[in-house]
Amino acid sequence: MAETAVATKRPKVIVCDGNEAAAWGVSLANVDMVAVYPITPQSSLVEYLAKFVADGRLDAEIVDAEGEHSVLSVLQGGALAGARTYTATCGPGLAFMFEPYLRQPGLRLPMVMSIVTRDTLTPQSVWGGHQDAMSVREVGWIQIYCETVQEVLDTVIMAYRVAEHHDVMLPVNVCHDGNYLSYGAARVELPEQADVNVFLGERNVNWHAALDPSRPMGVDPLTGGAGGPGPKMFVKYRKGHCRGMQNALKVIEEVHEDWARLIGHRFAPLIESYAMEGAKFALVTIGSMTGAAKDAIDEARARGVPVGLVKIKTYRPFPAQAVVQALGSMQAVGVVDRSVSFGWDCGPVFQDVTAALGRAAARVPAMSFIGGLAGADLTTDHFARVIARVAQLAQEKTPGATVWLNETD
Amino acid sequence: MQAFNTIAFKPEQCTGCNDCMVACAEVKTQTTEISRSRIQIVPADGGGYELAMCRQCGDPKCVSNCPAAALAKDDGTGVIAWDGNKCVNCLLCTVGCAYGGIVYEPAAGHVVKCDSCGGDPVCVKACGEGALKYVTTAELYKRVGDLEDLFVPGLAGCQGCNTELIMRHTLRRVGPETVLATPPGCIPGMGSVGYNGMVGTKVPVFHPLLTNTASMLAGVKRFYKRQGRKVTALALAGDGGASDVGFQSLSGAAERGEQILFIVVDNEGYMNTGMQRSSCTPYGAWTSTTPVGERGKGKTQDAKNLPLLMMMHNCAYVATSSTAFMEDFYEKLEKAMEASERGFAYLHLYSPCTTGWRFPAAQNIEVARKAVETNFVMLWEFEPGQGLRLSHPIDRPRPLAEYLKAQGKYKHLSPEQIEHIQRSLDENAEFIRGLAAGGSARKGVTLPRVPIAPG
Amino acid sequence: MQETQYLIVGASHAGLSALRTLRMADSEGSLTLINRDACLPYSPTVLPYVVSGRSQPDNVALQGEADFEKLKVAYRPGKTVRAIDAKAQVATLADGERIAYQKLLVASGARPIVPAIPGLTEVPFHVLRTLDDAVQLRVRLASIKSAVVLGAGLIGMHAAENLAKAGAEVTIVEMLPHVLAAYFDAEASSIIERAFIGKGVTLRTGEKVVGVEKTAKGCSIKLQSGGAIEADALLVGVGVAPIVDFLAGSGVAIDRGVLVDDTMKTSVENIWAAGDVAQAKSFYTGEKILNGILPDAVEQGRIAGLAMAGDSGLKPYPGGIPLNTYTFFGQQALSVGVDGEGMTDLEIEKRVDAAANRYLKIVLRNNRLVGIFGINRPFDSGVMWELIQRRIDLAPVKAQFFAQPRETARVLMSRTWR
Amino acid sequence: MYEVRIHGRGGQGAVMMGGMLAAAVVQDGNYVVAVPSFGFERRGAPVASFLRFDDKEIRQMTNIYRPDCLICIDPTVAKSVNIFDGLKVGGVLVQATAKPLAALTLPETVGTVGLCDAVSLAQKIFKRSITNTLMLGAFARTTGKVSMEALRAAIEDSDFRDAGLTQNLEALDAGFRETTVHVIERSAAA
Repeated sequence: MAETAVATKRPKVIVCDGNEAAAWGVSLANVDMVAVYPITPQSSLVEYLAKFVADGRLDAEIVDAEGEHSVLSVLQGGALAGARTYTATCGPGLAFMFEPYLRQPGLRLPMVMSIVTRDTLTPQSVWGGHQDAMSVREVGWIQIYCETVQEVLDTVIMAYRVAEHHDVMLPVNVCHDGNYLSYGAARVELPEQADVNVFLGERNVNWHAALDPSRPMGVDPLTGGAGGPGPKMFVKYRKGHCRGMQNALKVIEEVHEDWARLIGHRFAPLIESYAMEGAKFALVTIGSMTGAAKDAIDEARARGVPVGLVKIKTYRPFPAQAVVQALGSMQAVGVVDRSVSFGWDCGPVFQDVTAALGRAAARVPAMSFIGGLAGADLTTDHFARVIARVAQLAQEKTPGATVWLNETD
Repeated sequence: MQAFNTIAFKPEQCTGCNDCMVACAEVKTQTTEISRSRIQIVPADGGGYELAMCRQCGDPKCVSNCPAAALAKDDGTGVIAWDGNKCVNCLLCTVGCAYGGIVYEPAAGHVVKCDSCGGDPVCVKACGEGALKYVTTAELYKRVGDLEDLFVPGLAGCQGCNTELIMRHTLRRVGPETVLATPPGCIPGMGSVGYNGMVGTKVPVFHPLLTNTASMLAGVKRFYKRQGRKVTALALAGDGGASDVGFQSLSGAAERGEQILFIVVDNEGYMNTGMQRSSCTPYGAWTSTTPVGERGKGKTQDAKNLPLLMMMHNCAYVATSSTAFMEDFYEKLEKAMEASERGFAYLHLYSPCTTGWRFPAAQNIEVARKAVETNFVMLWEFEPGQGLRLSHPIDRPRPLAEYLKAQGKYKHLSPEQIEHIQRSLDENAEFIRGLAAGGSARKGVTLPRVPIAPG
Repeated sequence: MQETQYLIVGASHAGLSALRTLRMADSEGSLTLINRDACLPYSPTVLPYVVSGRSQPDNVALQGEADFEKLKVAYRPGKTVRAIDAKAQVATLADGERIAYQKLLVASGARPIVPAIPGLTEVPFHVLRTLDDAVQLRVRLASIKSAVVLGAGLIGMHAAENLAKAGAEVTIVEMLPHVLAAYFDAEASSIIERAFIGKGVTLRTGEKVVGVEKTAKGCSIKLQSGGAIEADALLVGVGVAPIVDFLAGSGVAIDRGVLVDDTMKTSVENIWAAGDVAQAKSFYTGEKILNGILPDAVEQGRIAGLAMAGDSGLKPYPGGIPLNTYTFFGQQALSVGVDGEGMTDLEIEKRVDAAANRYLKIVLRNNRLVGIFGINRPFDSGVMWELIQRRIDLAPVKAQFFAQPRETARVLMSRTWR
Repeated sequence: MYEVRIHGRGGQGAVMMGGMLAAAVVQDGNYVVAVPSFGFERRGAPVASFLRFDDKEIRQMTNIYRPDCLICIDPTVAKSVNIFDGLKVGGVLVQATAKPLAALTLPETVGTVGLCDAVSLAQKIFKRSITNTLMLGAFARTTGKVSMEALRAAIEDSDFRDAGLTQNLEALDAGFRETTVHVIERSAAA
């Protein structure tokens, strides 16, 4: 409808890094309450938030909590009173936050939290990597991974629509890569506040879990046990949570579509298929590594190599159907992870991709590539090597052991 | 039965000026002979003052003892009235009075007693020190008695547990515009938050984690404040969750001056889950994780003094209370409620556990009282700029043994252990008294700054 | 047949105390209160003052009809119980009416002892236990010229004082060597005796009456030591005995009174006893004693009420402590506890100022108060009673306590149970 | 796509310079990606910052290993790290130095050199050796890849205030003005 009108708007353009972009997203999303505790590489994000509040740009209650555990606890309290909330953390901070973190989705409390991804200890490290976010992938939060600075800003806003959607009511982690996206700056178009207001609409509070004296209730009584109504009730909550996660797949698509229509920025909602037309084999990537991978694909394609790429944007819920559809007929797939699935000796995204293909009875030879740990770079050269190895796999159909991309850098 | 006003006396505030007695004598005898006053302030040896006067008892023995029906408790005012036309001067009423409140006055030729001056006692008005007050426990109970009990009937506490008393009284007073946090422990265990869809309160209530009560309440309060709604953020937490894993969030919220009314019910351990030790468990106490055996002789460390730690956060209000002294608790609760609109208010309420401390259920208040009267726990309050004040000083403590012997958890103590406890008790008492001395001089321990929540 | 949950026999202090307590503990259970007097309940203690005219007979009721209505009690004045069938739980009244009860309190009190003195029953004499007794004596008072009072207990002493004030020539005859021997030692009694002698009363202590004869004027009382006293009125006040005859055959164990345990329960299920009729534990010796004093009747009634209602607030009876207050000719005598006769390790502080009629005796045992006695030396008898009962350690304040018992006790009270 | 690597020492503002240059490039209508190197940026330690720009969207968020241009805002950092690593053949060096070209040891890959005595100029303008805005001018002069108008706008948009802003604008101009550009002719074989 308003496509043309959008096209004529002259967007306000700034150059900023991903941390600032996230703060801009928070500011535009009319967040009521933020709680902050600094941790590398997230620190500048909360500094931006504090500055935005100090400058009056962001009209939010800001709480300088004494640690991440309290950061999320304060926001849980705020959300139970009806607030739209935000915070960001990573690595050790996320680990410290884990106790209230586990609780947020079970309470069906919508919120958005950025994970400025960081490799987990130990070895002691302060640099980026997906190990932190991947370690919490199974606890019931929605997880979305960004590729670009612009996508960080836009996704933070879109995530509120997803989180607060009636059919979802779950918290969302918007993940952006520590170092490369946290500090990497790029040209960013700022959406108009009025457009964002139209897009987000009224805050949608979960009144089934609320602490309001005008409608008193006991929130989260002890539930379960053997006998009585407990087991049934517990299953009901768990199934509801699962249903919310699955509903999110459709909602995320709708929200991205709406965003494109209203704001004019179009991002792939679940997965992005790149150069998949005519591709005989494919790479799977996640996060900021994707840019270099796309350049490497272009270069290979120019040489006539039939390779395509699938980027995972929404990782939880896992878009299994879309993945199978994109990759089910490939001759080989190489999945590049920025983290490790201990015990499987491969990357976690690789696990999910192969599980989805396996469940769909699609027999696609696949190999796991792990790179970019602890701030290491994943360049076009690395992806050229991946493409070559997957091309070989497409020929020989005999997957090799996991390849550690930075092993010989 | 109705509750009524009586005249309450705070010995620690009495200077022995006799103004009350002079005022009474003037009104009742038209003389200034303080010996004829119906309020008698008695100087105690070693300093301080005590009181003898009619308490206008609820079930007065003086009335029951009167053979001539000359004494009667007025249904409307609660005052025990003496009828000179019926009195036969037999003095049996004086036998019934344990307070020296009805005595034979030779000059009058009959017994005399306080009549509360028709509801406006001159002695109270004459007292310039705040030692006499005409609002007392009875008045508080009367006022609070009309308030709605915000817990449902039938909370599942152990027999004789004081915590239910605390919960009901506190919530009645704090009122329905409250969000209540009860972290895992005895209080939710009694069913306040409930089980499988049931709930035990009439105000919004939740289990925070054991670790984050203060933080979650901070979020609740901040948002309501932002919306311009006056909602009390109230915590009823156990000592374990507050002093151990929850201490970080408690300390952080106190430092930030979050506007929370945080009440710790201290039963000296994790009594809900099988009586494990907490850092508030006292030295020598048996718990299921400091058991008594061939080698083990109970806890080997002293208790963490949580209220003192909170005082050092310079909270808007910090006080200790005991279930054996409910009037004191009410006064502090009022102050804490008021302070929680300015900053962090902390109440530490000592509450013996019949089950975990091993004493008969009927003994609970008695054990609580002994704790105070032996100085094992001390009742005080702190306000920034005012310092620490003892609200119920015990100058002549009862022997510690009376307290220890009342509880099975100390049954095994060796003389050396008792000596250790006595020494710790003495050191603590001296320390607190030192703080109080500094406080009353409006200097010393007062801290420079009151944290106020932003906005 | 009337059925009642609680049946209280006797409407004096013990019965009324039980009644109020029961209502506090059980607001609904049906209650029946039987009074042998055909009037509202009154206290025997007030009778001397009815005699003296200080109290009007129609103004001494301890409870009125309105109170009974409020307490939801069926009040049955002028009824006496003839028998108790403990098995069937039925009380039979003198008029044959039967009342089925679930729980019974025997608070039937005591009646005056009439000593076995030859000729006594042949002459008119006064006793003072009922309001009728008091009114009769009151009516005669002005016309009595001379009187003999048998017994120098409280009843006798009050009667003697009233008679003396009315202008009669009064002689008190007492077997024991001094008056009020149950409460005071000889030294204290002598102060009281002096006051009576000063008012013209003749005291014949250590004396026994061996016979009574009717004379034209009234009667002649023969004394063991020889001689006789002529008087136109005779008052017998040698003591009282529990009224237990109606319990014959009920199975309730009786010694001098009805034997009760620390909850005032008798030997029979669902029957309690309190007040002058009960024989309960002594605070000092643990033996079962008759402690016929008003405050103890109130306390026993309260305990019985709680026990009957099954109230968990019941605390066992601590044991009876003798005490009394006595005013005579405008002077005051107080007696709380015992003077330690037969006890060891006593510490006694005694201060007597005979000229000023002042007397004080404090008895301590192992630094605990055992008894305190004073004449014209005021102290708070209620506070002292508590000190005894609570066994408060007086060691730290002993010197002050001896010097200023009232003030020191008040400080202790204020600190200990304020 | 044009790739620039900035070398300096912690505290000199190499990262900030990357940000300002990125803003200016965008102002000129181009796309940009700027990535700093990550580490513990203590004062005085060698640091690098990476910047690539193009007239179309840039996708690679990586460090730069084969730069088209090196900006070295510190005269001595080349002694600590091999700043020339990966420089494309015929690449550009914009160097803060008081030395003449002849006194510099340059690898064969260097094609164009812009020299600016930024430290001396900074001492005059700031009384301190802050060289980043000076070197922005030097970069503009040497490469012509960014307009001075865009750089001025970027500096005005940054956090500089009052006197600081004036000084930095002055430094930008001085850097542009006082830079000498040398094109080194080499045999194709080199």
